[in-house]
Amino acid sequence: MNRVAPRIDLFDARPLDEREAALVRDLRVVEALLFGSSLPIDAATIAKHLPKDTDILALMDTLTADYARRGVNVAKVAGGWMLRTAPDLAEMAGEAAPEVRKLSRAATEVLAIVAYHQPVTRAEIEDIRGVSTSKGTLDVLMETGWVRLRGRRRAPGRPVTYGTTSAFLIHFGLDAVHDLPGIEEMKGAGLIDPRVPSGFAIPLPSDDERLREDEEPLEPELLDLILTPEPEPEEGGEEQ
Amino acid sequence: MNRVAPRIDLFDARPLDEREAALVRDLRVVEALLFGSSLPIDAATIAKHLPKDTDILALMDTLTADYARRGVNVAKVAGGWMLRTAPDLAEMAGEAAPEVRKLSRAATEVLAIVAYHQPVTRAEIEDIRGVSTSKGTLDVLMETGWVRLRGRRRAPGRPVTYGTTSAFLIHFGLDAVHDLPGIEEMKGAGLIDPRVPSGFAIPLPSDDERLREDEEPLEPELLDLILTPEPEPEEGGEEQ
Amino acid sequence: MSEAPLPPEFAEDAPASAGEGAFVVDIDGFEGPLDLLLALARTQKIDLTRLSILALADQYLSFIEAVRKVRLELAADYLVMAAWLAYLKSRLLLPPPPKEDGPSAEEMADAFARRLRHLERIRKAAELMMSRTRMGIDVFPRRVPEKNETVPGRVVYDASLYDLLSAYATQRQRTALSYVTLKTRAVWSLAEARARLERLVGASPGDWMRLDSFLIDYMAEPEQRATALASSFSATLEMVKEGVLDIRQDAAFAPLWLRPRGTQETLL
Repeated sequence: MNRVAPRIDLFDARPLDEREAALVRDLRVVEALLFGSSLPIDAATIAKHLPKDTDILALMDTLTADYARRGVNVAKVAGGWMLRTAPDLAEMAGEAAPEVRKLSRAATEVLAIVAYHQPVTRAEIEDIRGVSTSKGTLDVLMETGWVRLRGRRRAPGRPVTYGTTSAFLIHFGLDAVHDLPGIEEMKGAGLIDPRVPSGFAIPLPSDDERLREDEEPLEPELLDLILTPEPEPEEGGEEQ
Repeated sequence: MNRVAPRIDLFDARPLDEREAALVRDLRVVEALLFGSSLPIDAATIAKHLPKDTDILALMDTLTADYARRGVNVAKVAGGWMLRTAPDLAEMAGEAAPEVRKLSRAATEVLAIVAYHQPVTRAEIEDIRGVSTSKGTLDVLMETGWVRLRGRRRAPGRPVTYGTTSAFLIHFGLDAVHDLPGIEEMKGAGLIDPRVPSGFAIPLPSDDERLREDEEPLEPELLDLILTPEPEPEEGGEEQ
Repeated sequence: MSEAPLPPEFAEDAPASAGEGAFVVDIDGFEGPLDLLLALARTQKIDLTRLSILALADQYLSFIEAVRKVRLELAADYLVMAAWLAYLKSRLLLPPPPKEDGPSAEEMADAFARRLRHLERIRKAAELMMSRTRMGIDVFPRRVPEKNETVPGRVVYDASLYDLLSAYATQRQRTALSYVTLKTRAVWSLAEARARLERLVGASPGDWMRLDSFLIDYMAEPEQRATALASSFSATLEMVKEGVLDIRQDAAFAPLWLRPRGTQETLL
């Protein structure tokens, strides 16, 4: 899982690369916006300052990942995103030390499923776990910044799909999600019983930014709801 | 014009490279410090939070360069460093900021005189402008927080001396008063030459907190010459 | 001083059409005599360092004269300056007095020119200052939350990769095992059993048949015999109750016999 090459400075756009230049331009705007506020800025406000059809979620994921190693981080909190001192430096910077909370077992399980099975809907998560997942669990995962809304599944009810973020990779020290151990490695590590039925498989995960064929983009209005992830219980939608 | 290789993300330290890891650690601390304040932080304060013998200036140069392309920049002002939004993003970043009062032409001129001639008395200001300065103008400048009373001149009537504040330096993005624009030119023009009958024996402006020892009484002969065309009542005003 | 003296009138400075009244307006726009002098000096259209003080003094005095024609009251500052310039002019034009005290007329003119230049420089400096990148106008500081301001979401979550993997492995195995059990527990439902019985009985010639012999033909796997037998027996009872089948057992634990009721000849 060691990195082969160091990451490139995100802001070092090649002057002739239009796509890179546009990304840098958008990132700079968001940086300045977040910097000037001590409160979270929501997606709608961010969208107002960017070209139409900007993929706010992807942009914020990029910025979050870029700041993840810094002394200041982008945090996804109720209502939007904000810059704040890295948790380990908060005290030094004169802030009250942040509360460190161990991720609950349920949340860890859901996170693992999102990681391996992404893009995954809430109904699919429940299917794999065999228990219903409380909305609170997904809210917490969104708050960690490790899970994001990807889009919608092209299926009855158009349920929202979840995936992991770059912050997830950074937190867990992964270079890419496909570095998550597969079934043989899990067996080797004693995490999975070697006598597990032959039909038992673990997917090879991918967190590709591009939507899959069976996914479609979120409606822009939904961006506002990003932090209250599910507009309604989606299994209901699934059954229709 | 094309770059050979893009810059490496500064914060992507190779885990085994001790020197890189130390740099990242120090940069993170400084970032958090600057981020936690809306005012500049000086080298002494920064040094307190870093290992002994850290080359603060080199570190700050590195951080400044890293932020130069971003939507938030590191600025060297008022003897310290602070984070502030990039100038090209003013329109967007200033949306929520309170409007800065526009100064009248007279107030702008008086402010410049205070800046370039500090410590300066009201009489000296009037002398330079050749017109009596309304008390309101100085009051407005005091209100902005850019001008302060320094003390009294060791001179007949012991007039009050004015000087600029660190808020002045921050507002105009100056590291120190000797960075004032055009100051070299003024020095070169000999306009602050003691032989010049404006009576300013001090070659350079200073906003040093400590009062100057060399605030001498003006030479009476020079005073006569200068004041001939001047509205008479000014010393009287100062004396009250 | 080598400049040709400018006309005493200010035709070029104040548009002729504006008339003398324009001077009144103009003087109200000046911030004192030095300001006015600088404006006049600009009409000499030369570098301030080569300024002709004599010409400037003339310009100033003419201007003040013009203003006084339409306006008796003029700020004292302007008049004091006029008096001083008139004095300076006379000193510059007359031969120096034999015993001169203090500075010469040239020195005075020089000092005066320097003063003007300095004010001009201060103004340029003020302009430069105002056009700098200014805090609160061009750039903005971080807005640091107040001490009592609560920062939302100040919670940090922690989990290790091991937590993640073991949570995944545990739950996947848990559900995987229950899935496997489900498969081995493949049972004959009542409906299934009845459907098969109906097909069998319908195809039979009407003789008594052993229930378990039917089943063995179909169910090779021994572990499924129990469920097959149980469901078929229940289905048989149901069909007997409906009058479709007859059922018979000769002794306890003896084989069960059954036949379609449609074969009436035994009863008749």
